[in-house]
Amino acid sequence: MRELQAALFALLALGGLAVVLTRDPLRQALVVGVYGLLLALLFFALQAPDVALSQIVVCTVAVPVMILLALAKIHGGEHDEEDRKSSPEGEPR
Amino acid sequence: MSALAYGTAGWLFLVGLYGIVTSRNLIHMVICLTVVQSSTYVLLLSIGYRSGAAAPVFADIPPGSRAVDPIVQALTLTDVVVEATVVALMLALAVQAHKRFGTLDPNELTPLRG
Amino acid sequence: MILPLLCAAVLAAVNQLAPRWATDAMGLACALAVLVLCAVLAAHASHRLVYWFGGFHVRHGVAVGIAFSVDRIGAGMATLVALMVSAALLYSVRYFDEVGSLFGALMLVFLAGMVGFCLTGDLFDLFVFFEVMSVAGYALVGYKIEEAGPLQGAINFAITNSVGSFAMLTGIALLYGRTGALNMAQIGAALATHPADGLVTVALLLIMVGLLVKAAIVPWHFWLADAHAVAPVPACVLFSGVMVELALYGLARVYWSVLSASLAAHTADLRAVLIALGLLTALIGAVMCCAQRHIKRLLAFSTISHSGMFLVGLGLLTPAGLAASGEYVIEHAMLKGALFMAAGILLHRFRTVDEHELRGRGRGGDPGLRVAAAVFVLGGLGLAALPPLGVFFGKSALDGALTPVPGYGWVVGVLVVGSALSAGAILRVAGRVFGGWGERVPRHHEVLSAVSELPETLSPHDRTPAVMVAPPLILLIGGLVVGLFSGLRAAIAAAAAQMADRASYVAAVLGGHAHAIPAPHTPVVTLDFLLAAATVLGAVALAVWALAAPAVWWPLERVQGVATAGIVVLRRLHSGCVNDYIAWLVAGLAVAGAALALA
Amino acid sequence: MSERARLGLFLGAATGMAVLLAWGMAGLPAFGAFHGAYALLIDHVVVAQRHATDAVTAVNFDYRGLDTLGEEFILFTSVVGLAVLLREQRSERERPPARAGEEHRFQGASCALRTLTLLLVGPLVVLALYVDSHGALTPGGGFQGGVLGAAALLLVFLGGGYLTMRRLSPHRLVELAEAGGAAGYGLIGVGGIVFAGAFLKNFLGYGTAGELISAGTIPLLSMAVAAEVSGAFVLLWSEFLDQALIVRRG
Repeated sequence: MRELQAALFALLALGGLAVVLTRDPLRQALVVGVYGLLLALLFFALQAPDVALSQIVVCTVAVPVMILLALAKIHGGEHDEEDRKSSPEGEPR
Repeated sequence: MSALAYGTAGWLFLVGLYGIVTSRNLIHMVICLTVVQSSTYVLLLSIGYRSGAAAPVFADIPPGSRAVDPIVQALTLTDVVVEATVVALMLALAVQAHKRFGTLDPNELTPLRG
Repeated sequence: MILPLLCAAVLAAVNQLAPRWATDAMGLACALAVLVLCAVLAAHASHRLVYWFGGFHVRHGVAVGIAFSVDRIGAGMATLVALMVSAALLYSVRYFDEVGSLFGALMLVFLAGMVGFCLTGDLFDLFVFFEVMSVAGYALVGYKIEEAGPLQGAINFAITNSVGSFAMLTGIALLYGRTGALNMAQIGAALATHPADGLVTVALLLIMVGLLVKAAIVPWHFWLADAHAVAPVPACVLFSGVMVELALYGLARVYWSVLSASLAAHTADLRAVLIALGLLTALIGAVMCCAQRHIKRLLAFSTISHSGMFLVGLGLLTPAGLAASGEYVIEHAMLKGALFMAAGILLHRFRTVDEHELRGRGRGGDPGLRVAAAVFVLGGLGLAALPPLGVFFGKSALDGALTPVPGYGWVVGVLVVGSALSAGAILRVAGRVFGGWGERVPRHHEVLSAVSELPETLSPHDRTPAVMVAPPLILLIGGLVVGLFSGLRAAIAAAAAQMADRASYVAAVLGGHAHAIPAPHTPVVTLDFLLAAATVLGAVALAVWALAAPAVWWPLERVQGVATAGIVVLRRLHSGCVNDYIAWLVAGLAVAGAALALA
Repeated sequence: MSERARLGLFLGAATGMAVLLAWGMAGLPAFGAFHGAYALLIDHVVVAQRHATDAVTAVNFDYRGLDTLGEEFILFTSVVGLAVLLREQRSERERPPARAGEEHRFQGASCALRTLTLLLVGPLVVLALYVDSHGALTPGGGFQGGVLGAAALLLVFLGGGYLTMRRLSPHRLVELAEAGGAAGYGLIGVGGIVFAGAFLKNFLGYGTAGELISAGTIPLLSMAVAAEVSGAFVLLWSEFLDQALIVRRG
């Protein structure tokens, strides 16, 4: 048990670093999902199943979905602008 | 083991702050903020852990037997919800900021200076 | 007896938000109901009231549930909060063209968060209400999504405050790890047996930083100017008038209820750190205040400056200092609220709050503008402590509280300079806008900062609705004369003594007996009048000088050169970039921590 | 501040903060050796007092129910705040919905995949209800179940497209669920005043520990939270989805 916990703590420390150092938000959304899973595993190892469950639903479902949607909006907006520039009528698509 | 557990919490706090300070993208910054917040979960749950104890669910174990601290778990649950809301609000702000400024780089947001 | 009622009211306020058709009238009714209940509560709180949610009482000295433990200062703050929210809601009825009931909903949640923060006796619950307040605040600042400024202001606000609140939560976790308790009285009782060690010091530091970020104390103040400059006026009234002060209240609560006994040996060090922070804030806020031309941002820096002065009073760590700050907070909240509302009238009429663009345009004769003019002139003088109006009594109580503490007599002088600077800037605005004096400086200027802002209404209005005139007028009069009621002053002094009495707090919450500490009494002395006169004269002189721009003789010119350079550097530091703010936050934390650790 | 200066300032300060944190954390009890009085007390009384077997849920919804009330309102506020922040502006309009629906059905999703996704919705809803209702007994509760329920709707979106999702969850209904859940929590709390003399006091019979309908108001509060949470998350996601559909007019 101790070994498992120690390994998870160490992995988590690395995972946090990985999240921070991933500068591309799209990739980061995925890394943070993995990081959330690691956290949930640690919580199970620390005998906190309630927290682990909500961690899973929040960190691997709710938050990445919001990030991806926000990114979709932002990139979509960029595409629209590009389209508008390219199409002579100025009407998006 | 204590050093590793509490140290991880402190490390995550500082690493998240490092990410925020060096961030060039608001969405990246928001995610780094969740790393800072996750340090509080790790700290709370590490404090409440008791060696060899079971989860505080007395359906599986007899009442009154050795269990880890349920209070910190309840606090962490509250904290997790706070994370979700803060992320939602900040992402909304980031989306709007992108609409107005055309950039997500906090260094290029200029209207408020001095 | 009263408390369930209060809770029901807070809840009713919150329940009514739930359906979207919560209208302005309902919102206002809720706020007023909370106001009445809080006032009743404050009147009855001469004995500490403890209310256990869920009906859980203490078992074997361990608090099982969450308690609200209400004393006079807490209830008084809650009353002030409800008063300001009511005024702001009334004001906002006609303020927005696009009226959204969502705005009212956010304001009421904000109210509920602040009232809960005032009354709670549980450390984690304090954090929860702190977050409720913050989350409502982020949305309120970003309310005007059409423009760039509010978004940036809201982002800076949200990120800085979130980091602060996580620091606070870490501190709470440390205390829980030590004591295994979350009830403040219980933690206090558990800590009282040992002198403070590293854990307690660091926990204090983290909680303090979390709260001081919200209280806009240098170097954690950057977000406030950004957020205030761009938030809708009714929200500004609340942020400046009560939210900042509430954070300081939280610090006082945590110190007096939890940590005072275990930190007894370190009182002098903590006092030095807090007063140093407060003075730095008072001065930097005042200087930056003079360097603004955007009126709302100017008022925001004035708030920062005053927040520093409150911290000085609080940082004395004596009941007298606490009482002085409490009195000062009430007077300041009303005056500052009135000033922001007057700025809102200008924005509503002329679609700008740029001091130089507005030059002379406020000279019209209709009631709205006349009230705005009165608010700026009298509000400026009131903030400069014109005896016996405005913050005079709070200020004199602060002077009185400083005298008995050895080594801090000189602080009074710094406070005079700070008040004179920021009040002078307000009077300068009054002179320029309503008098048409002074010259008009082009938009890009070395010293003055320009922040662009779009109006909150679609088109300029040629008259001001009565509901926008009445609240600032009421607050102005209230703020000017409230200090005159000696009964109130005595009540605040008694309340401060009550709050500072940790033993009786523990006794009330956990059961047991303790006797009360007598209330401090600080009479007004001649020196106070002299100091106040100096402040007022300084402020007026500064305003006149700024408006008349006389030919300066050479020593002054040199001083001016140095001052200009200093201001330019200061302004550079206020970069609007949240990365910088976080770097400063950590730096401030490390320096304050080092000061506490090494002392 | 230049980036270099900022980084220097931060790294210096962070070192200091690390030292301080280490100093503070050194005072904590060793990992695994914690014995907080509060926790021990709860562990001992929870089954006897509340007939609930999951101590965490009991703490959340009963002993420290006020925190959860605050938490619900944080979530509620963020939904309101998001609606404020992402409201449609004068310069924007939504695309004609028919086209939007077409576009936002994932082009790559094959018919089989789509069917499979939709098949998953049923079990997920059941699972969500299970987690909601067993909060007092086993790990899980209103919050986890609420998010699962919202996730089921998200699957509908993936499989059937945005319009289907909108049709399934009319905005007003979801809002009602969200607000009703939040208000319901408060009302149950008021019920505590009326029936038992204290706000949020558990006023129902506790039943037998381990049975589904036990632990008094805890399951009710849990369901209220579930309604609020799933409503809130559906609203949060659909606000962002709406955003993805809004285009700026030149």
